[in-house]
Amino acid sequence: MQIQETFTVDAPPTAVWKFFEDIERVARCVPGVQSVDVLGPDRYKVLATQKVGFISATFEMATQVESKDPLKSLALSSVGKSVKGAIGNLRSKDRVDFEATPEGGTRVTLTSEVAVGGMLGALGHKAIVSKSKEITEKFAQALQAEIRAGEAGR
Amino acid sequence: MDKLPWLGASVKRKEDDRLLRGSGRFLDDVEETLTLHVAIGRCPYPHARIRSIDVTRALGHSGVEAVLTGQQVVARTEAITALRPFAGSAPTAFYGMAQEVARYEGEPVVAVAAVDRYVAEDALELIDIDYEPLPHVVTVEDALRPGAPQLHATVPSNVVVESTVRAGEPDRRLADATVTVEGTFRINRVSGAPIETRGVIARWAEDSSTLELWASTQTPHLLRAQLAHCLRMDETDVRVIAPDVGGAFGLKIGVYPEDIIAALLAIDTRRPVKWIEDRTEFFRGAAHAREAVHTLTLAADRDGTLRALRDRYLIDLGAYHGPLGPPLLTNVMLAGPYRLHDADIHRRVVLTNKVPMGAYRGYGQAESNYVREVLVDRLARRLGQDPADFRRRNLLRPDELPFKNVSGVTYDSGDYARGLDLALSRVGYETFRARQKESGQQGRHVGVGMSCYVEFTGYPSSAFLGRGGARFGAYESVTVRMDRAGRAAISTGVSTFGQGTETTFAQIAASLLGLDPADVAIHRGDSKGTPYSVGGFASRTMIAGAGAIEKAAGQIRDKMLRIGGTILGVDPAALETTTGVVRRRDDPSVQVSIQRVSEAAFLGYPLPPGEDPGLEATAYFDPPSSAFGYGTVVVQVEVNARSGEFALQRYILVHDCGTQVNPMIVEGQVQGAVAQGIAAALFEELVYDRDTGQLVNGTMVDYFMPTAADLPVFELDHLETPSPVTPFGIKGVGEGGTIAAAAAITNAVCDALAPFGVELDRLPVTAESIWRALAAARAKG
Amino acid sequence: MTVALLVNGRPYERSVESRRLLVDFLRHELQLHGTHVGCEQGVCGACTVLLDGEPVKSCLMLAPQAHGHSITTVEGLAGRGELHPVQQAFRDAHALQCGYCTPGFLLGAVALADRGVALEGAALREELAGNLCRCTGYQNIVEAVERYLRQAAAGRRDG
Amino acid sequence: MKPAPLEYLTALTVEEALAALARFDGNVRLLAGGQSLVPLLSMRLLRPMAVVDINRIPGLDRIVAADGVVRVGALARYSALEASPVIRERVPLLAKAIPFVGDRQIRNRGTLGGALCHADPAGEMALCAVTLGARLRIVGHSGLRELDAEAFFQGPYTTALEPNEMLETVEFPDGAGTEAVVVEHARRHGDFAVVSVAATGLRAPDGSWRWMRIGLGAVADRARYARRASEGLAGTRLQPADVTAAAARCLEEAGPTSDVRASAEYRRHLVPILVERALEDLARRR
Repeated sequence: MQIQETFTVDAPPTAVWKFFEDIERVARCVPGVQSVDVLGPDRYKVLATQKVGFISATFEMATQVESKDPLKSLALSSVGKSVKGAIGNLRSKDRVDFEATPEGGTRVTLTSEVAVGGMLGALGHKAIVSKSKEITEKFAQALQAEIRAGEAGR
Repeated sequence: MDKLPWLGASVKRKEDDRLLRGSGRFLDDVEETLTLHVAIGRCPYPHARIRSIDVTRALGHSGVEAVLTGQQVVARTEAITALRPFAGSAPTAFYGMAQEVARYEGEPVVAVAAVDRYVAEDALELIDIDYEPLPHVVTVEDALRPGAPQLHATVPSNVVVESTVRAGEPDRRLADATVTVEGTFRINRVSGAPIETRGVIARWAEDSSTLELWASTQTPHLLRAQLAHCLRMDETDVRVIAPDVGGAFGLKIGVYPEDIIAALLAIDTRRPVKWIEDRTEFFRGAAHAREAVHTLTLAADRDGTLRALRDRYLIDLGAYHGPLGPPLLTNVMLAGPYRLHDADIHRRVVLTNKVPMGAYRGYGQAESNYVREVLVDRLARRLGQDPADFRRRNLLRPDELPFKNVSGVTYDSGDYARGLDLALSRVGYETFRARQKESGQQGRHVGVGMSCYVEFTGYPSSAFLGRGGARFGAYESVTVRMDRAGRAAISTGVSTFGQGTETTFAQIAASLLGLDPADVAIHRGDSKGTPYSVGGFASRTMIAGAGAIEKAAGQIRDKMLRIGGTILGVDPAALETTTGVVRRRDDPSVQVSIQRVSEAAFLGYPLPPGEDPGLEATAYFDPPSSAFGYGTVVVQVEVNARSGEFALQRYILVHDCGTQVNPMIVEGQVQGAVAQGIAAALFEELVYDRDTGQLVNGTMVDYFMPTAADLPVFELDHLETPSPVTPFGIKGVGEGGTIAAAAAITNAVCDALAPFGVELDRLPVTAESIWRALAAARAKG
Repeated sequence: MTVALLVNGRPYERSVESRRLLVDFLRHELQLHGTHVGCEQGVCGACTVLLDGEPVKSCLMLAPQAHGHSITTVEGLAGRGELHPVQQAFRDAHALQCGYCTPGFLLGAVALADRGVALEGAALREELAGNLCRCTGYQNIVEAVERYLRQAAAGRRDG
Repeated sequence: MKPAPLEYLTALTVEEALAALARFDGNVRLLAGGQSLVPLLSMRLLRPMAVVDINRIPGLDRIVAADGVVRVGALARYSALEASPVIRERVPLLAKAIPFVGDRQIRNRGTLGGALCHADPAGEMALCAVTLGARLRIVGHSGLRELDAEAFFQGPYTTALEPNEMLETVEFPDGAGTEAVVVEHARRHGDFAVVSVAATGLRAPDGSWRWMRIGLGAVADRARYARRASEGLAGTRLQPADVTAAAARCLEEAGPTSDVRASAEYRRHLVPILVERALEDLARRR
């Protein structure tokens, strides 16, 4: 299922793009993230725990930058399996699009497509549908806060 | 030959006593000491490359004896062969385990053998598998799209096989016909879903260095042949035993990957190895069925004479060619019971990243009946004719049979119109049509729908199958042996999975030997000690089995008459066997017990000169041609035109399966098949998410098998037109009930909503699908 | 941990792993194979046994939960002697084919008779909706249970 | 699949249960009926370190009518509620809803408390609790607290219960003399609802309805009390116009999602139809 969140930041695209180049900081905005390790250029290992109702699972994901179009868009893809809690695996494609706004800020559109497989996918389907929306919303809010903090600090 | 005493008798079943007491012996009830239990790790993705498997932690887990990976399986075994491949099918190497690439969610990737299933599953979680998900396709349309991911290098553009069957001049007929209708129909992917899942126990017999395999199977001998081939063993060194089987419905035919896995683990560990399929594995491993997309065209003249048929259809095969293969009878039975000489049937079998497809009660006949009978109703409506009248005009008359249909098979006998009229009279069709207009006012719409079918039962001959490349014959075989107590024992390779063969076989043998069925024991399902057998499927067992028993028991009866003649000093020609004795036909007081005769055979005295001792015969019977049952289903529904909700008010089936060996068992088979027909028509569907490629409802909670509260009372009636081409005029009956349900219900709903011009063209029929069809009809205006 | 319970009137005491499902305990610890596993997801009812006289799904209970309770399985109906009236009713009505779901239905019907309810038709079908059958289409099962409940009710009246 | 290893504890008192809950830093589950819990253990979706069997705690399954309310213990089995004259007369909505839950076997073991804590958005018990405005008494180390049903349910399978708390009693208003109806569309008998509507009200002597409470199930991330629709019917005689207005208001409260049982659009289409069906059923009652 595909979910989209949009928010604007009153920092110019150049600043926002600079933030997004630091994938580690981006990954830290993922709700429930515990650790982010660099595996190689544009490849990361992200450990994140998600709680859906009573089901909880800790996913170890290999995240990869699929495409970078400076100041315009960034695409990531992740594949992972649960290492603790409910058995399941996760695939997600996340795309971030940037657009300068007339007031000099940047409109950021986050599009993510999450597929949860294995037992968790089969049975957690009902709960996951509403949960993914919440995860993406929180991810967007965390990004927004992180960018603004970065801006203020500059 | 006077009428056989036990033929047509509703004898209570021999199988019942042990099953009712709970002392039936199903696969998981077979327990041996030192047995290891297998848990199988399965690919969670619809399509993925397996980059690495690390089993070290699992091997170290206490209680784990062995771990098996795809690399070992592929190295040590052959790919699974297909029992009934379509001619010209491209190979899809289906091994016991995926090695580099897994092609459907659920494909085995690793297996653990441990002291018990709980420990084996704990160990599975310690195995790290690095998957690289690959692009997938879960619809036939996506699989055929240019640039679609190719599942097998050996199968260009994902089309395993393509075929065309033509008869007459379809193109000219279609062009000349005054009325043509066309429809595209989507048939749902379903599962036979017996209450007992699959299971296997493999044991390496050290003493005889042979492999013993207990399996929940309908075809012990075919499984034995296929498994031996996969394991690169001679068939002589493999024995398959089918204990009681908890339902099968076509899904437990042939060898499965798990049989190969269990066998390898047993050979490696030198201990019995048991795998019991749990229900989530079942929905991702046991054969799925029926999914197809048909674009059908029918043409008729102004007066309602059916002229031609053209069908373009795609079968969704799943990721591999399974142990049996896709349904073949869709092609063969598409024309149904109608007088049609011109047809063009084009079929493509397409690969998708889903569980491989196999047979399910009807093997293509429910699919072809659905598309034809729904379009026949639309054609009749287009011509302004009553659907019943249109059918009466086009149904083959008894005098036109035997009739060779457009696909080349010959219907033997039957009175198709009488079946239709009988069913319509039960629903009070004439008066119904009148009342229907008046009751349509308050938003409640009542409709009657019908569907006529001819059913292909049994195979026409081993030659027919052999010419088609089948890896099994059409015959069946039995060994009949008397014992000193004067009782008989039948040894058959046909296992017991609910169809009542133990009882019906005993009835036929008893009738021929002059015994009571209670005096006929049945040894079944064990490839050791039974003659080569094909097994229980395709509504063939009764036909072929009865023929084999007739020959074997006949030989024994004749020998008993000769021995009786010697003991009584009477010409054997004047004797008969009946009620446990051999006696003079014209003077019953001159008699000798069958027990005494049997004892003579085993003492070797007194015997006619030159007669060998013993009273035993083995016989094979190859049916000369298949028999065609037929019938009509008439359904009455009431539909709420606002919500789409509907009630199945009446379900009437009139069928003809020729001579009935045991009417009680026949009725049970028909009721069970009707229930599965309604289940696939209204409730069940295996749903794959197109984006993620995953099976969305792979549990019993979300796969809606109907309960007793979901099904109506079925009103059954039958005609009995013996077949001229089978032993005792028997026709198969196991599958008939499933064939016409979907079309009859669809036609009834469309009839109820005729004022709105509603057309339904996908299964299952649900309240939501009716609501959407109503909205579509309104949009069309 | 140890589990002490009555099964078909006989006392048993076994040590059992706390995670073991009750149905596995009955089948593989006590070798009572008449209770069957169809789904382990609480839907098919093939694992139905009587717990203190009431039908429950033994795949939905952990073995330790049965401590101190009395369980009836299909093996407790007839033992080695004559068939129980409910078994005879199923035999007479051809209410079983493969027999895998039959023990679950038999015990459900016995509990109904013990509650003294002579249900029939739609009400009975709802009461039996916790047991799936794939072979019979339910019609003969409903008839068999109807006949058995009428017999049981009559038996109570005369007894 | 088989459950992962776990410890099995038996609590004989509420205090013992709470003590056990505190021991495994939240990674522990209470085992009452187990009809939802055990399949989740078998499929290893839930992997608690321990389960605490509370079935042997005496007095937790009582059904008591007193001072204007009916108190039902969290361990009350569905079958007991189904057979209870107190429930039939004083909480008729519950009596009407229970036959929709699972099947006889499940109702013999499943408990009211277990259903409410499981908090399935399509669950009939949660629907009744919200529709009736039940109060839930929760016990924890820091003593007792009470919550309205609407505050108790917070999302799909998510409630206000803290890891070391336990639901003890559910208090329903005494509904003696009220009328009640539950209408549900499901794909199969005993299945989770595609859409479910609960309605209950008290008729005044003059035939008008003093109050009416409508609840909607399976059309949001939790059971929903349709406040505006309910309040709009107070004092009316459930005339067709009143019924249609209430149905439209209920639709405003619904925010269904799509799943294998039905699409969101079809659920939205069904809401007013089932609300009208429920209210027409009550209107016909004399």
